[in-house]
Amino acid sequence: MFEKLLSIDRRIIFIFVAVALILPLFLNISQYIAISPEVSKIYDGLEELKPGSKVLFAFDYDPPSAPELQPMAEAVLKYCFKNKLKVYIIGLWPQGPMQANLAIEVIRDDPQFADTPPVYDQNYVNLGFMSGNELVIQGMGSSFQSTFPRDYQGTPTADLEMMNGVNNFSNIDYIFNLSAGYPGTVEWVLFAVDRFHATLGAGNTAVQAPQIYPYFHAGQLQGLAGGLKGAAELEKLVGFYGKGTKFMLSQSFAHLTVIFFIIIGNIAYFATRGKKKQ
Amino acid sequence: METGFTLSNTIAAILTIGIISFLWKDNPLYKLCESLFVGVSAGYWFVSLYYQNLLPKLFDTLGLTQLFTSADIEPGAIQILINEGRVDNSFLYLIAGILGALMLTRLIPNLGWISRWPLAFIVGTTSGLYFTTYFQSNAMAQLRSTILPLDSIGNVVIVIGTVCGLVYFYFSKEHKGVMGGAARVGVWFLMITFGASFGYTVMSRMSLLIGRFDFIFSTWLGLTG
Amino acid sequence: MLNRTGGIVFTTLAIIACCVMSDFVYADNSAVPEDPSFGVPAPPSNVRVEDVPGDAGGAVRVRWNLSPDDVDRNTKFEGYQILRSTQIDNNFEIIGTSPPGQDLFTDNSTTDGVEYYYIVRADAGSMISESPPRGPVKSSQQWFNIGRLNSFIALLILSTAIILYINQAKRGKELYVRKIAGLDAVDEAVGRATEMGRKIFFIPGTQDMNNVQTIAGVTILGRVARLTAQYETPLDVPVSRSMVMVTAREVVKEAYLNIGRPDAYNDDMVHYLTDDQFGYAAGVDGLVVREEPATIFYMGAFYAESLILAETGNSVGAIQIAGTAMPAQLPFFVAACDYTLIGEELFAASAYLSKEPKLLGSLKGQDLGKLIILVAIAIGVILETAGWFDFSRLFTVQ
Amino acid sequence: MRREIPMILTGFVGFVYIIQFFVPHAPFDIMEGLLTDWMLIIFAFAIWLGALNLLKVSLDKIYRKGKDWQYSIVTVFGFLLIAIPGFFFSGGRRFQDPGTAFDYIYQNVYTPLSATMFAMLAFFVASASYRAFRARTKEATMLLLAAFVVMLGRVPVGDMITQWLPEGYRLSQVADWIMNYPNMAGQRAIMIGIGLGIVSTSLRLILGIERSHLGGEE
Repeated sequence: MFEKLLSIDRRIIFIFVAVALILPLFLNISQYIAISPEVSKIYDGLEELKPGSKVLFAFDYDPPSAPELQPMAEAVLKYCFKNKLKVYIIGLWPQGPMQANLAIEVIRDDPQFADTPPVYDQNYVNLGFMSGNELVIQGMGSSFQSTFPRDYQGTPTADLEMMNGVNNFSNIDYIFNLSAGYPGTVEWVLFAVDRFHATLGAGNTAVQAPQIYPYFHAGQLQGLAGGLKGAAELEKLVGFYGKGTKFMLSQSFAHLTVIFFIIIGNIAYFATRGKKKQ
Repeated sequence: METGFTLSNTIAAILTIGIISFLWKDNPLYKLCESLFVGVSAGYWFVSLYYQNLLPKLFDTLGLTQLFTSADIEPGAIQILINEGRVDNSFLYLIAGILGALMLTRLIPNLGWISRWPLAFIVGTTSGLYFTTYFQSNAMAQLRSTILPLDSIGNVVIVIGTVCGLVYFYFSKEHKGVMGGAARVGVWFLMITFGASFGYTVMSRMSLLIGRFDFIFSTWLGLTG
Repeated sequence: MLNRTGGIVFTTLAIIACCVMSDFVYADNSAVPEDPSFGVPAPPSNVRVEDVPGDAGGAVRVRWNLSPDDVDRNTKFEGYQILRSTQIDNNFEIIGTSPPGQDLFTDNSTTDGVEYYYIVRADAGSMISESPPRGPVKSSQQWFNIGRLNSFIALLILSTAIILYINQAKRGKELYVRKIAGLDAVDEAVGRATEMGRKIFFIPGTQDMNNVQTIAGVTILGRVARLTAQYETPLDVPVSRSMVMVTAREVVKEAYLNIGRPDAYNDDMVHYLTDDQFGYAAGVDGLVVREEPATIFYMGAFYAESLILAETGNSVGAIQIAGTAMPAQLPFFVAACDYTLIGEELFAASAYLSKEPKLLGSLKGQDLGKLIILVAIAIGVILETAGWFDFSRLFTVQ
Repeated sequence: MRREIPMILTGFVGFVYIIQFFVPHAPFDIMEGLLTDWMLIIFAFAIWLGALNLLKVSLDKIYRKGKDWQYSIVTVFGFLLIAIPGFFFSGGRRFQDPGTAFDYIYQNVYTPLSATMFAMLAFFVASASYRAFRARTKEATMLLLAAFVVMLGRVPVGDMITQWLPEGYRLSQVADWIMNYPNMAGQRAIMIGIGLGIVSTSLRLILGIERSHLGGEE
């Protein structure tokens, strides 16, 4: 029996994984989500901001990474709109600003924001994508206007009400970067933080997060949320539950399935190894 | 994003299912999706590279586009020469254009070897770039952050792990005695690193799949909230 | 002998480099008075202006001692404004601001050769106070980026060592190289495919020729192609970049020529699929399940597609040998392949497989580099633990 | 001749690039941007070779009626499906704007294919862990344990089953510790090794010691 287990058809594993992921989407079980210090730091940083403070969002990801990062974007944007913070959106990835628009659409449809839907050039502006990777950040260090001459819709940046008096990082109170790779959080740390002394919090894909931890520990990064768990924690902190929390149950099931198979595999392995020795 | 059985959602859903069906076994639907994917993605990059690199970086810089259209583009090298009578630096891009065109000599049977020139250019630039930047970011910067006071268990672990790991990569001595011991410890550290990164990645990958399933069951079929 | 001298020279030079640099990296902060009045803020004092050293021009650095009113308790204090003019007495304009606690501003908008004057203003909302104008200062281009002196010295030592060892090797000195399991298995893997009468797949990564890992991968392809030419094993190289296709064809053709089998070579052995990461993965997956190769090599730079490829290869029972210097992808290859070249081993592979003395010499040079780094870690850790000297500062990169 | 000129060119460009790293003065100040742009231009030319090769191989197969030739029609169709609208019917250089034909195909054909292929990793991660994470040797056991702790520590369940442990020793915290210390040490050793390997490989390429990528004399 154990020999069979050792050479189990991998399709059986696939079926288990699929079921483990799909089933929880239909379930409504709440689970306890522990808040890690690096995520609560982001919340602390945002809490310190007074109404009217300016928050720069850098959307550096594309649709494939959206399942992890979109819930973070929505949670933090909701927090900003609720607390009357001004939101400035840019993207170093071509599809970043589009993801931002998707997030804002979701917020507009949210009944909690029915009375105060975010208004363009009053609550937020979207300056769009600019090519040049870290050079864009460096350019923003001297002037936002010359780096982003026009916004996402093609309006000259100088004509935007919200850009009044906003010219470089010293006018921005907090930067929140959503990053799935290069260019991303590393570049924001090296340029915006190290050179221009901005305050930076970041949401990262779980794959990228381990490489970002050192910057958090060195104090260059104010806070860090990693992967879907980070998204769920953010949602819990800001009090707007979304897909991060919803998907977390699938996530737990998936991990348990993988671990279950590793244990089975090892039991089978040791059981058959004993046999051969005799 | 629109929800429900729209044409675009249905196309997207069929393609999603087609790719996933490969997990069961190779089948005609997967073959169809795969062939389509190879073709569409090759076309995607073919178009993108033209508009994102060739057009703005070569034709606009030289001023060729401006000769044919009245589009709102900064003057290129040709316009500067005509209007201001000055030879601008951007004429240097002609070299890139020539090198690029030489790449296409591959298509001519007996001249194919000329394409080694642009290739040599790329390899030269790459080696020059990597020589300095990787030394700084990988060797120097990592060395700098490994020089730590041994005042916590964490720091001791980092220093020992890095040192032993480096010993593992030592090529010109047999791994025996002290070296052998250190290299062995180095391998342990490498294994922990691989295990931890793998474990961490499981999370990310699962999230992606959850996202796809959510598309099928919420966005397309509208079954969950 | 060479090792030791190299280490000493390196350390000495590095210390000198550091002393030069530390001169302008650190600035002193003035003391904070006991009881600030928080009315009109006191102006910043001791304003200094200088051309940014070791840059491409176009920048002036302004530094000052903090205003005594710039303390945490003073919530009215908003920061500093930096004003610039080309005349000492008028036309000053605000060119930038710095937050409280910050004593440095770099003006990146100067024209080289023009004389500028600067004023730093303490800003407490409605109340301000100014420092006297400072200058003139001109920005200019420099001939050496002094901040990179440490890298320059270290690279010089490393390159010299590599070249010396290569020359030594050329003169016929025997060089030992430790076993690399993955590479010892190459022969066996090719042999197995021959016996089974199945194909060998070689994937030179998914990045273009502007990645040194791809170049290393293509070089290894050359060695593998010699074996397939010898054993007459069919070879299939699907690639993701046009430039890699061109290069790989050259390399494989040359290998077949060298073995004396030009007839067995044809261009279609190396073919392009798509530049797209996942499009390529989908295409290769299809090829693998349909052709069922006996052996698959993955040598080069990979991203997330690494596991898609390696798991599919595994499902058809192929022997898989991988090598990459992408730290994030190594775990997947380790988990799904039979042998994996880890990081630096990929770059050592062409030397190891060819056993060419010139290449082996450079491996020895790399090892010297490692030795210097190990010594530097040892010295640094001792100095840091005892608290004598911040040794890590020598290796600051800019 | 056929090898010498490329070798000299590689060496020359390599040296220029290294010099510009240390010398900020003109003319080296513009070199980095210039060389990078040139490289992108050459790549943009080179993709023609790849695209033509793909079409040639596919058309060959259709013509010869090779195995599964019908699918080659799909490949050619897919290529034209996006290339023709991209070049001719999507507003020129604004081809990626929302609402163009190019964008429609990108959003509804390319994106789901790409995202699903990416998401398939979840399944492969599971099957690879099942096979690879066996405590065969001491080394394999360490890999297994680290993966185990991190996987459990990253989801709420991990903290649930270790709530009885003192603060600082719960699974999520142990996972963080592993990520930040032993994992960091291993990463560093790998990175330093790669750094040196790249320096030496680049040097060999610039000096023309490694030149097999240029092919032979013919």
